[in-house]
Amino acid sequence: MSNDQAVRTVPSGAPRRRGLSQHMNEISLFVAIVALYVVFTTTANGFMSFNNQINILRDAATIGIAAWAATLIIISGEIDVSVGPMVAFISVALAYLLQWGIPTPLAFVLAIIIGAALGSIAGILRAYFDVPSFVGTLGLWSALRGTALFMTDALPVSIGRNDIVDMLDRPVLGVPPAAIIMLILFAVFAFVSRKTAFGRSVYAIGGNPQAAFLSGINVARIRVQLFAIAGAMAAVSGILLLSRLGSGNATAASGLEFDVIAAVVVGGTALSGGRGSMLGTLLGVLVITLIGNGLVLLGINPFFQQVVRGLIIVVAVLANIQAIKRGAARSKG
Amino acid sequence: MSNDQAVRTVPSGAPRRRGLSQHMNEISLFVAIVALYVVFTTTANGFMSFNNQINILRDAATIGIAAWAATLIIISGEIDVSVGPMVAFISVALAYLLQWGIPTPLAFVLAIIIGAALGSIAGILRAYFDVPSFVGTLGLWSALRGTALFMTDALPVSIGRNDIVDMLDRPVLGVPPAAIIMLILFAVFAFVSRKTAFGRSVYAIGGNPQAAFLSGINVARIRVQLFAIAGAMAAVSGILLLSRLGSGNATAASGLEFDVIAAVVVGGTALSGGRGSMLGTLLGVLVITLIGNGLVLLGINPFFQQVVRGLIIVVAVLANIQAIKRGAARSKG
Amino acid sequence: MTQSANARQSHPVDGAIAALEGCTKRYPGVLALDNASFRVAPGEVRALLGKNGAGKSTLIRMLTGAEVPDSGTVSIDGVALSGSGSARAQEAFVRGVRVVYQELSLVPGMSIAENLFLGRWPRRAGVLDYTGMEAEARDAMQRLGLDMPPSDPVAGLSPAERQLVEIARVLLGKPKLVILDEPTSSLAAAEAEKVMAAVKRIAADGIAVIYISHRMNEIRQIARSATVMRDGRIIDTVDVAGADTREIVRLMLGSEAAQAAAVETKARDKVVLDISGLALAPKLASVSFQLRQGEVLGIAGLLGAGRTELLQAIMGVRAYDRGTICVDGIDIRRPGYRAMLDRGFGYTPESRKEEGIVPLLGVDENTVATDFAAVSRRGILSARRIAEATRDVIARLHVKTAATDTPIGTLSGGNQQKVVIGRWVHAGSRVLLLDEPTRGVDVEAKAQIYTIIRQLAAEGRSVIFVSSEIEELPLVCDRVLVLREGRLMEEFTSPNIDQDAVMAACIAGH
Amino acid sequence: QDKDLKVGAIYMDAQGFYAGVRKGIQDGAKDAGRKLEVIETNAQGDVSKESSFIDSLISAGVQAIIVSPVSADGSFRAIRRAHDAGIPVVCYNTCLSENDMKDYVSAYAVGDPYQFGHKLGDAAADYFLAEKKDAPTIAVLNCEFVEVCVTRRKGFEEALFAKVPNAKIVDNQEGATLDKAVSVASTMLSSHPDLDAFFGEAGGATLGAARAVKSQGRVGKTVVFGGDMTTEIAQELADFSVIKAVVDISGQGLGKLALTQAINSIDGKPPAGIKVAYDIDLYKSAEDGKGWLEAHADGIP
Ligand SMILES: Nc1ncnc2c1ncn2[C@@H]1O[C@H](COP(=O)(O)OP(=O)(O)OP(=O)(O)O)[C@@H](O)[C@H]1O
Ligand SMILES: Nc1ncnc2c1ncn2[C@@H]1O[C@H](COP(=O)(O)OP(=O)(O)OP(=O)(O)O)[C@@H](O)[C@H]1O
Ligand SMILES: [Mg+2]
Ligand SMILES: [Mg+2]
Repeated sequence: MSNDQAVRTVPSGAPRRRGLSQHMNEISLFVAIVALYVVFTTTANGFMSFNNQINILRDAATIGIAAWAATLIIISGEIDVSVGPMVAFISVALAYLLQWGIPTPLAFVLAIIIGAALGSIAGILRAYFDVPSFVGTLGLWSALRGTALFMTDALPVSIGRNDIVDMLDRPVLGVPPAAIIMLILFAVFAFVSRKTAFGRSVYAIGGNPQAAFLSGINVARIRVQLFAIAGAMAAVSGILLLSRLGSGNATAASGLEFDVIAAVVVGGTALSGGRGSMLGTLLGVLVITLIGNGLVLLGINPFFQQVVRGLIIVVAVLANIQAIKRGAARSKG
Repeated sequence: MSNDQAVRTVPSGAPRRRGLSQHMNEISLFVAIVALYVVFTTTANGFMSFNNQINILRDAATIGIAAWAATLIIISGEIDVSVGPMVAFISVALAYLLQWGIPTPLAFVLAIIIGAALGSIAGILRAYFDVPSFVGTLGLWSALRGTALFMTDALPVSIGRNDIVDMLDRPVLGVPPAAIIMLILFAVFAFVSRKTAFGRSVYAIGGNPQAAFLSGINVARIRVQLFAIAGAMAAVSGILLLSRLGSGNATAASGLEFDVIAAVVVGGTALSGGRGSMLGTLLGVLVITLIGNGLVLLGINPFFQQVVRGLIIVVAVLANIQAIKRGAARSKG
Repeated sequence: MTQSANARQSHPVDGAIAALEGCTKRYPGVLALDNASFRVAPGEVRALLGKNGAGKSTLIRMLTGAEVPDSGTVSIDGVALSGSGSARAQEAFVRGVRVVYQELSLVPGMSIAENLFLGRWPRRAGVLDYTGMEAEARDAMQRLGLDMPPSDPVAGLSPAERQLVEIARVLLGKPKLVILDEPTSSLAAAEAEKVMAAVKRIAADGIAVIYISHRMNEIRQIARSATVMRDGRIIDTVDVAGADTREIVRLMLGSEAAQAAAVETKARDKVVLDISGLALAPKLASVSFQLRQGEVLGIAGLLGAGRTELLQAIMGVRAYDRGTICVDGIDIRRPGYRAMLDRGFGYTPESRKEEGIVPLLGVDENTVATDFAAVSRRGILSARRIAEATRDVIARLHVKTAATDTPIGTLSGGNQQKVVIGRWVHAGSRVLLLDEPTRGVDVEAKAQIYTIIRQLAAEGRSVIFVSSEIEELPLVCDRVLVLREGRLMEEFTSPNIDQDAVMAACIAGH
Repeated sequence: QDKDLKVGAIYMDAQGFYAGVRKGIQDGAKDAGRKLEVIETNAQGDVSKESSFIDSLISAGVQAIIVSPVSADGSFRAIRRAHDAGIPVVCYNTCLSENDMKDYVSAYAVGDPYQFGHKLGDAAADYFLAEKKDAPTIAVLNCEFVEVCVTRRKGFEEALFAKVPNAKIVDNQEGATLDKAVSVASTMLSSHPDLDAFFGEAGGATLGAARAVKSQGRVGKTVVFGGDMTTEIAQELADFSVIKAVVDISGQGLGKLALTQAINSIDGKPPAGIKVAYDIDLYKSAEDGKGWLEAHADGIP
């Protein structure tokens, strides 16, 4: 049978199937995470230490916060490849704001506004000028990285002593604030995606933009909002990055967009839009982060780590697709 | 009025429109190229020199050869982000083959076979296992760059003296062989895309895969072939890279995939598949290459060049879309 | 007749060009084909009847090799199909099976000629022969009375023209079995006539035809026998001439159908929508009419008359050139789509699949998308309210669905259409613009949709009902206007809506 | 000597070091009383880009090219083309192999990467001896996708093992950018809970290691030795709780030197031995750190 047929049978077909196949996706990811834990606990020194678990959380925050917004964007049928440069740019911009003596909380707010404004450029280009989001965000990717490097000459922008910024990097009862913020934002996004008109509209737009428009959903506005939100989330990541590094760095977060998209896709969200879940992305973020952490602990040659990462992303998506298919087949009877 | 409506009216609408709108796309690119020539000739010293024109051709070859195949892939509704690492990997693999004393022509053939085989992995994953090509080629991207770095420790793999390889870098009547190969391949691809069943099937698959399948087109096989061809073209680029650098380099061609996709998209090929032309891509390659060359000659701050590139890609696509729309509107009356 | 007799001789055995033996096909959760046996002889026009989801299209996909049965055999021209994937489809094609699928299977970006030969482009020395292809294409199209240049892209064609191109496609080459899956569902009466004339010609050449349609009058015109399907099973094959429509419908439904009564109209005065001088080049020259509260206003017209454009212009999804649109007596100038929704308008597009539904989402979300606020509390969606609102719509519009959150893509066309109308009931719209709401919908669902529309009108809503099936206009409309040459030419008022007169008004001057 | 001067400068990648080089080149021109037009590009660590840039610079008609080649073997053809076109090439920081250098390069402003590593290894060894650790464990944060970094590590290891033969390199991972370095260093601290020191091969690695040591609460247990001064590294050194020694080649100084050599080469007076040594500075006390901060108030290294 052709795959086209196969693909087609997944979305259509039996009622109540949606529940199970979504299940299958998340179950298979959960199994993968357990397997990774077992493997790394037995082979990698220090993997299970409290400290390392916290490190994993902290690393997960970098990918996760951006990935929540990216999930919505991908569900809506768009893509955002500008995350990495956006995070770096915001960390630089924020560092300058702080250098200019703007009060820290105000500077944070400004950073988030800047992020949202920059993100909405791509959104406006997509929504009102039909520029594909891949092109718009690719332009941002290049322009933001370039601007950040140009402004700083690739030198870190020091912010000196700043208690509020430092606080953001100081663990609360052992848990780093970045991880807490990530989890709070996860809850917010999971809620928004399932319980608000905005969230459901995103699914509708991804599933059939024309039908969504004719149902009275303000497609253009939601598209702009999605990219503004993505920009704002990148700004939050940028703030946390600044607090972790103690300086604004134009070269930071390089390749983050790949990790973010990989996490979303591994989490079972379809690049073609209309389908996906926050929980899947959470698990996807964990898979990506665990692999990164475990391979470093194992002392694997860093170049070889890239090979392993590439393979694992493909295998994860492959297994996921097969699991969904099998789940669909089983519910046949 | 909603943009969705606007989008929809482009493909639908009055007959005979395609001729003009395709026209509009290529005309607007041509105007852009002329404008770039005028601007750079007047501002950048040495831009019009014969040598520099040859440089532009040579640089165009790096992007172009990969872009021809990428155009077909994007027309078929897929994407390939593995170009850069593929080129670097092949240059390294070829260097090893030559080090092992394999006769040069045989080594070239082997390199092309390796490229095609690696490419077809992504194709098979897409065609038979429903792994989105973005994921499959992202996996290759990571795995190939990692393998190349791992094998070479990021050191160049020298091939010593090799007359055939050197010949590939020696201009023929002032024109570098890379440029000649690029133009020959362009002719081949332009012909294939317009005059063969394979080429038309690619358009059909991109426009309506279900219909293509139902009319007996072997969709799966063509998808595999497309990625194999892309791998082979990357191998050709890899061979030329080796001849230019005199060694296999795992770090080379970084970010080439972005330039290639940008060239194709600037050339008017829709990322959603089904629409695009080789001539458009040729013009897109020229735009991207000219900008790169001109900015260097102007001595613009290298970081700022990135900003300009990002802006120009977006503006080019934006102008293109507007030109097509205007062309459509005009042909309406 | 001699021709078909000759053809019959070349098929010994039992004279069947295509045969299904005990075929079963299961889709996840559905038994789409249940031990079905079916055969069709050369020169025969066989109608295939059944409700939405009865398994007609599935049976077709068996014959064309597009799908492999779970059990049973499919033989074409006496030889069983083997293989799978595109090879199987190719096999069936080589044996002479041609099909117009229910879903449009054209590639919009390619030219008409290329679409006609899709995947089988004529080649000369490996190179596509465009000249020969376009010449042949022009011939094939002329047979259907189409005169667009074959080098035009399909994207520029109207849905109806696309359908005709698909029909032209099956006439190419040497077909032995031509299958038409609802070929006229997007065509107005006059074009449907063209198709039926073509079908008759095909059959006269000794080619077997399988014809699927929900329009009984077409079937009576061209088919001698009809196979009725229900729930994936073949129920019976009846002689069309000998069976009356009620009997056939009873076989399809497994029960008696509710008969749609003709409309009783009463005088109405409040004008909710007043259009005057609306122009939109090149289709609409000057359209003026009034829509009153509680009225169902039918708009008839030929294919391409501009009915869709008219509705789209009113709704603000398409810019118009001139004219005024007054809602409740207020000139609204340039309408915007969402502003029109706010004024209490609702619009269902003519292509349900492309523009009507979000297939992956449930019936519930496809319903409440028009008004999320009504099912929210303090901006948060309430699962209970969504379910209630959906159940409300399901009950009022008799939607057949397993649950409120069943993905709408899995429902039959008729039920999808009811949800698409139902979402405006949920939104409380008082003026509904329905573009071909019964397209591709089975008899039972059609009758239900008529009832629904009448009920909505009785509640004081106003409806504009665009339909290409003239026979249904008298069943729903208080008034019918005929759109021709860019103007509303004639008006018929219930109970004096005469099908033949409406038809004549549509084609006058042609 | 007030002629216009047009040179091409190629920086190897996006590191702050090259901001220093740029300033050095500009100051150098000012010092020489020349009006300078400099055409700059950044090879982004990619030999193929570098090769294409050099061709463009040849076309642009520059009088000399100042370049830090990405790779000894990978860059020589492009440099040969420049040489063949009669344009003197001045290497800085990195260069070609000895033979190619003789043939195609006019001058090489060198802060030898081996010496660079060696000096730091020596300082590290002294530190361990003073702390009476005769078998310290050390983890490396590398930038070994460029060749210099491999050489730096060789120098470091040889100097270290010469004095502290029982020292052990327990891990070596990439961490060239600051954020990557922080994350990788934190993870390394989990797998090697009794790690004694980090060696950061470049600026991002050095600072990243220091940040990780602080955030993992390992101050006083794990120390950092590293390369490349920046404002923040100097501040850390001045603090002296984590970073104990930094080795640095001043970007400004090297840039100035390279320009001087370029002018000399244009004037037909290239240095005899091609190589022109530039001092590698070792900073190994809080005072050294403060001193650097005073000397580089603008933050450009
Ligand atoms: N690809 C598929 N995947 C899953 N279920 C399918 C698929 N195709 C058809 N079905 C289901 O099989 C059943 C029969 O469908 P089929 O399309 O044959 O009906 P039909 O008689 O052609 O209806 P209609 O009149 O609406 O065209 C339906 O319940 C349908 O939902
Ligand atoms: N699927 C579609 N894709 C693009 N455009 C469409 C589609 N469906 C409808 N349209 C638009 O709506 C119009 C409807 O086409 P068609 O000529 O059949 O409609 P019409 O002029 O309103 O005739 P009718 O009276 O039959 O509705 C077309 O002009 C087209 O622009
Ligand atoms: Mg059907
Ligand atoms: Mg219509």
